[in-house]
Amino acid sequence: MRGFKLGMAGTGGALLLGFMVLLTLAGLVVMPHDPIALDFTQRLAAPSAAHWLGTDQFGRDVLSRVMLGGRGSLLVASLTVLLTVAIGLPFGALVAYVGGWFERLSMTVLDALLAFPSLLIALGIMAVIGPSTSGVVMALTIAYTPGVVRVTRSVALSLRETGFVQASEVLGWSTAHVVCRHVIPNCIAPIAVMGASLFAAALLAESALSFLGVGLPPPAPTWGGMLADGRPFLSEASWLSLFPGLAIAVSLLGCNLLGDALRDRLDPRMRSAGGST
Amino acid sequence: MSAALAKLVNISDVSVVASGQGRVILDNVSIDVDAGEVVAIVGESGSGKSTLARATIGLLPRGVHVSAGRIEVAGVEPALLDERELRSLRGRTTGMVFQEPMSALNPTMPVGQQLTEVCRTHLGMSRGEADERAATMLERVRIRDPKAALRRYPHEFSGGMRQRLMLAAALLHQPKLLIADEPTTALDVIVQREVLELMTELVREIGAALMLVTHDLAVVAAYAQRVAVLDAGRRVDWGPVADVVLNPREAHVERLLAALPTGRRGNMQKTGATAPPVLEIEQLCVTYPGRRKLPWSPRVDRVALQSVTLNVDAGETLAVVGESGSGKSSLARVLVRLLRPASGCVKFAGHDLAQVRGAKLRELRRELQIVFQDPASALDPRMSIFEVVAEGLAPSALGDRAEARRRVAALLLEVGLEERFLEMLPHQLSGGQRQRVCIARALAAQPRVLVADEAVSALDLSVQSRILALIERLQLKHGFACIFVTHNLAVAERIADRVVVLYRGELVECGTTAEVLDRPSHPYTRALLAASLELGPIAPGKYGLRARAAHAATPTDSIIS
Amino acid sequence: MFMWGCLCFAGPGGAAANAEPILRVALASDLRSTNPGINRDSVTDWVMTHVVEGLVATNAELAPAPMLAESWSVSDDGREYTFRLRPDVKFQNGATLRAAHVVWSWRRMLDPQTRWPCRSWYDGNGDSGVRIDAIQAVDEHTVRFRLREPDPLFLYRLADVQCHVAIIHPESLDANGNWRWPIGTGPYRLKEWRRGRYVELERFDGYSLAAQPASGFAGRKEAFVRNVRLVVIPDASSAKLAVLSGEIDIWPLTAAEALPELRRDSHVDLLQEASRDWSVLLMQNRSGVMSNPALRAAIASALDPELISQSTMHASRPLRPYGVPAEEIAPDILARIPPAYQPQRTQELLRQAGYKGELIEIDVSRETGSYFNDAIVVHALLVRAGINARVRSMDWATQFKRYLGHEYQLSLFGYTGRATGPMMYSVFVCDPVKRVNCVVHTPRALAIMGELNTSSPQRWPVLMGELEMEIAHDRSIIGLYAPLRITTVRRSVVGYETWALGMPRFWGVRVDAPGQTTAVAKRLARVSAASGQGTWP
Amino acid sequence: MMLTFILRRVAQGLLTLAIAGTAVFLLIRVIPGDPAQMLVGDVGDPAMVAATRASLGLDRPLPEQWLLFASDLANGDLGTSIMTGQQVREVIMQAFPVTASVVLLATAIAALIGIPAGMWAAWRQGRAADYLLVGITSVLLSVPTFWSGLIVLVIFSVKLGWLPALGYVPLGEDLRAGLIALIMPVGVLVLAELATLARMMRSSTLEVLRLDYITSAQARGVAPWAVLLRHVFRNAFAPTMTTLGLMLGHLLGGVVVIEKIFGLPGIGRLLVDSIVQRDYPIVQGCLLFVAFIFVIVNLIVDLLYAALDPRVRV
Repeated sequence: MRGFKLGMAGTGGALLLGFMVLLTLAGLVVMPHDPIALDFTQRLAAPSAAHWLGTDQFGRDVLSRVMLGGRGSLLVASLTVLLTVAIGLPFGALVAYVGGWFERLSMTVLDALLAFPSLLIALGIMAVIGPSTSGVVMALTIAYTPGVVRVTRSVALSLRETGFVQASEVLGWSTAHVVCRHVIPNCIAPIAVMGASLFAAALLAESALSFLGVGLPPPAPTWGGMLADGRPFLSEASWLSLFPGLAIAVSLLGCNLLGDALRDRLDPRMRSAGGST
Repeated sequence: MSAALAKLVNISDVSVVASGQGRVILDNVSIDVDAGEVVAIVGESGSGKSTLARATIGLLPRGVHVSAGRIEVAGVEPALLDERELRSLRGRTTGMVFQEPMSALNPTMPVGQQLTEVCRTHLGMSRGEADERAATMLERVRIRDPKAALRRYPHEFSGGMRQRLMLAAALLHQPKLLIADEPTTALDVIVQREVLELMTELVREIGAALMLVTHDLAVVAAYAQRVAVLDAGRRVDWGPVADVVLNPREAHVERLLAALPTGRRGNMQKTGATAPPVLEIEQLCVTYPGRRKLPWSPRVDRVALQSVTLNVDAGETLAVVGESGSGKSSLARVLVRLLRPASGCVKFAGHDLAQVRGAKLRELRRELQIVFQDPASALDPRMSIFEVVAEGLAPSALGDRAEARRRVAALLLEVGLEERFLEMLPHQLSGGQRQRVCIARALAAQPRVLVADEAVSALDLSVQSRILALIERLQLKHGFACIFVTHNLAVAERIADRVVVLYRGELVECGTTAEVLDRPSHPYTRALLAASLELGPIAPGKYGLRARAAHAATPTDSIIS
Repeated sequence: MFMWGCLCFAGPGGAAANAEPILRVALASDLRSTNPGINRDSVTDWVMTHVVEGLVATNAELAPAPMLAESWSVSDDGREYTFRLRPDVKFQNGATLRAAHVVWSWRRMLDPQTRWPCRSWYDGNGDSGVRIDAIQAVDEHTVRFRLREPDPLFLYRLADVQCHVAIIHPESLDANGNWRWPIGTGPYRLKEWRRGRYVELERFDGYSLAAQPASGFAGRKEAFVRNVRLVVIPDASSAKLAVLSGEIDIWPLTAAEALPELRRDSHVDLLQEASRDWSVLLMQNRSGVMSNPALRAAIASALDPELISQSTMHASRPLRPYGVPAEEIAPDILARIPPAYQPQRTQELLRQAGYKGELIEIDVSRETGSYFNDAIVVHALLVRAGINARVRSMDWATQFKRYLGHEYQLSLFGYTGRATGPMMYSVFVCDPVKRVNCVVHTPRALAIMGELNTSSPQRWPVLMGELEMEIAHDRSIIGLYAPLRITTVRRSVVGYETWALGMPRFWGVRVDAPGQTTAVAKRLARVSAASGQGTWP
Repeated sequence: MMLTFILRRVAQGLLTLAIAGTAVFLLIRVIPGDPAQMLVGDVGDPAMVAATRASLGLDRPLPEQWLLFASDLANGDLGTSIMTGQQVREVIMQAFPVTASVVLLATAIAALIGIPAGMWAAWRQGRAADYLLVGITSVLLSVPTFWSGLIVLVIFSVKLGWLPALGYVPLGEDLRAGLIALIMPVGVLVLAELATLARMMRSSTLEVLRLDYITSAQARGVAPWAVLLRHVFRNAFAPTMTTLGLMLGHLLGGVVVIEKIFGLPGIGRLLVDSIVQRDYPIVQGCLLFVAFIFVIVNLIVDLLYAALDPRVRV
């Protein structure tokens, strides 16, 4: 992007998110301890030199599990965002362009989906598919796609009225050409803005699912799962829940700040669609 | 008591700066306004004229502040007043009217409440008294059935009526000074004239001064006593209208006056009377789907065009004149097939555009090109100028990139843009330059008909005349027919061979420029001519208001709702 | 906080001037229904054993003992049982118990319309149990059962808790036969049920005390506390806080995670209940890679039961390699059964089994207690032994469906304890044609099971020993541990005792206001409780 | 015109419910695990399981089951729970007040604080108050409710012991104890909702402040509080209200996480538990009820929108 500056908050957000991603990627290369191996001699050890963030009830190192957990959580969140945008963007543009009964039908179905809180849809699907990474991603994608379609449709509808889209039509280019060359590229900006808040929502939902016990399957930990497992030892070993929760909060803060900065810089039209439950 | 004291408004050496980027908006400007006088502030967009008006009553937007100089209104300096005193100054001595009628009134509040809000707070009037006064004022600004109007909501009134409501609101508390920031720019010609007449009449009646901000020199000539001309924040000239405008002494003012569309296009000798018209429009009707009153009641559609029949000859320039809502842009859009007509047909090169489909349609459309009004949304922000214009070339020509570059460069040159523009992006270009790129893009398709839908209305006067000259030159060179849609009669007169007048979707007048402008047959056309204010040279170095049509009737009562 | 009335230490009958204290018990889940035996789970059984009684009941020695029937005689061919009812036993609606009520209750349970899950025991088409041909009321106080053929376990079945036939008054049903409210003969009446929140029992003053001393669920069940309120607190940490703050007096099945904090608190005692439940690792033996017995043996050899039993912090559980406590099996046979865990032979056994790294999944459900922690340990042990294992966590319904359909490979599962050995083994040793959930079904095992079902209690230890030998050979079940059943009791409660079947009993219990309990009474209560087997004087 | 507006919205709502109902019907039946097995328990007698399935009507072909389900629904009968035999309607009516009391209380508090804060931050854009609000709301939006719930529980209940951890007491029964039990869950929910509402209100107020009629009101000497209250609020509140409607509609569907942490027997918990127990009628009843509440709340919001903004009415 030309001359693209994010402003103080935006860069701060990018740094926070970057740090968490870096921490997770570092986990691929070097890991302080084996996150899965048990060590019954070191059960519930407080943060110490050996274990910077202490150990859990099986004696496993919390820091390495946070790094491993990051992989699960961030992977699910980014996959969900990519898949949702990959489906939502073209479908939204198509609905805007085809219009007529197709638009009315799809919008009604999407409204029906919107009637259910995203967490409940995910719960239902997870119960069907059984806990697996692809299951969680699919569940969240189905829950969030209606949102992306609605935004893309509104952006595409307003784009149709612009001079350059109509001029392109008048120049004899086919609808497909117009959509691909003008509509979709200009939808990227608002969708990028929504992507940030979508990433935050997906991360939060995955943690909630793990918390309710239907998230990613063990033994690969996710932050939400670690938070839930640490709950019984809250008063005795609070670091078990504290650090995974902190990891989630820092990543979410990064996303929100980045999302706001993107929104202010890229696309004032998106301002009203901000905020996430 | 120096003369300065007697002045109602005294602005001396005022500079205004935007604190963010430190951009200078006004540089050391001084003007003054006497009680009961009409002072105009004129300049092109970006000259700082409306900032000067708003600074007078301390209404500068956030982040903009007066960096130097003093402003005095009715012996008081707004800058020094505290919040409450400043409010009572605005509530008692000054009033303001804005440009955009659509957002001038609070949509969720009945009109009456917004009018009487000030009287009841500042003048301590009771509800009954305030309503009574508001009703008489509405009567005065000729709003039908004022008592009922008080309870209705802003969106139930037309643009013109809303501007009159704004006027009533601003004058209700008998202010000493009325500031009008381009009050009629967004209105149609007839309504514009009415509102201006009404405003000056009312101001004179209550003995208030009027500070009128406008970009239209004709309005200055018609209504103002003294005028300040601003250019890029500096006061270029200041004094009585006769010295500054009618007998211009400053180069900048002369340039502005020279840019006024004057004179009439020599009518083209018909190239062979029998050449078939390039475009035949028969019984064309266009409707927009309306909303149903009740779920079972039939849907009431809004009719935009009513059985329009018209022919366009090759190489001719046809002006389509009409007000907003007359259907002129609908006509433009139907011709380039952006809109499907409800009935009737548009014959072009032996085909009816409404019926033809698929590849044939795509091939035919290339020969009917359009240039839109708003330069901001005319170019794809993501594409370089080369890519934008290249899109006009035929798909086949896009194969060889070097060849395409050469052709695009040639086209840019034709519209007066050097090669360096090729790699630039739309947001780096000015409004005028963007319109030139649009024209180049249209030319790339070698059209036989070019539709210009209010192509120059969004541009400043000086830029406007250069674009009109460019279109004329290109038309002579390429021989395409040009359909020029505008609401400005002077522009139509300058560029068109024939003129067509649209009124509420019907074609009420059609003929050569001379026939229509000198011997109008339809009452609406006559009202249009009478209402239009035009400034033109009456002698070398001397300008005056041109009386349009000798036998034109006086502007009829507002037949426009 | 809840207001405490002071308790003046009068006998149960004495009219206490101020409000009698309520005994408050924490339940992990709500009642399934008030229809005893029909729609039930373990929590429902706990409550119902206070409200209704049967002809016989399980005593402390887990044998059938007189309850509503004060005595019974068996015909020489063992096919006829004649029960003499205790005279002047009152129903909670004031009516006197008569033989007709017993016959009515039994006929109702055996009627297919009632859909009693255990009907297969008595209608002859189940794979265990025997058909009852006739039930008659000989006179006001005598009921005779005639069986198709002799069944040494018949009395044990009558005393069984899960498949208990409660003697209830016909007024428990409404006019057109729909279930209304339980009217039994137990020491407590079911006073109120606020779904999802609490169940309230009220002392039945007309309860006629049995002659024999209290033993298990039988004998003298004297209720001291007027009201018992069983509060539903599904969340373990909430229940812990409730006990610590005194809002709850007794917390049966205390969650393992709460133990450390409760141990440190001076106001509560932690009583360890014996439990006949059995936590196992099932290995599917019908299809797929697991059908190879050598592989099952190799896997079994890698799993250290000691480590698995300590999977949950602060709650290491007693090992239980066999279906019943070891002391009930013939010691000489026990000595000859080869232990499953032989880590040094795992690699060799894997080679013999021809294991080529196929994926083996461990089914576990997250909701049922600490099985999930066991799965983590099992997974780690298998991975350490070079076996490509993966934990597959699912909700209980899915795991149960995979168990019945034999779709699992390894599955961490648990069987509810049965009073007697034969009934326990009959749950998982059975003929797959007749029943879906059979795990061990080798011909030899079925033969031993058939003999066990028809033999008298004296021969059980030897037969169970041989059955365990066969199970060890088949390696489809690895016995892990008996789940830890700890009951937290506040010091203010006097007379609560644990016993072999490990089910709570609230009769014989007093609640003291904290300040007023005499030191002697408190110490006495704690001593007897700790010994577990102490008999009430 | 108002009538058309209402009828169209109601029709849309019914259609949404129909689609939602069918989706729920299919979804729950595809889930592995069978309620009949759950009901019979581990006795595992195949004949008994088959008999239970028949009595529950689960062995009939799917379309037939759907017709039965639809006809029952038509006359308002949501069926009876498989596990407890209780009327589904009754079960839901017990669970919904729990969720409703937490959500409505939290939303009211969040609105009373969030909306004025949002407006004030927009009014003083670029100054300290604005940065403060944006900063706080960013942090609040980033703290997952289940984490904040746990921390609140540990501090106020375990460490300080001020508030009881024991679950829910209906307000009707004992107002004081009921309110005390709600303090923590409502507090946690308010933190989450507050941020969203304040941000929404701030952005819509900023947009309204840019319009001419605000400047013209100031030009007429109207006092700032009058501008904010009379002019800005009505126009800026409309878009925020739509978000409030969406949020309220979803939250009334059960705040599962908060209900789980604070042991509240609300709709969210009821739904999760009934999915785990495969209690089809309860799951169907709950999801339909959630969808129904969502449609109703949004219909009310749309009507309020029309009341607030006359342009929609005409």
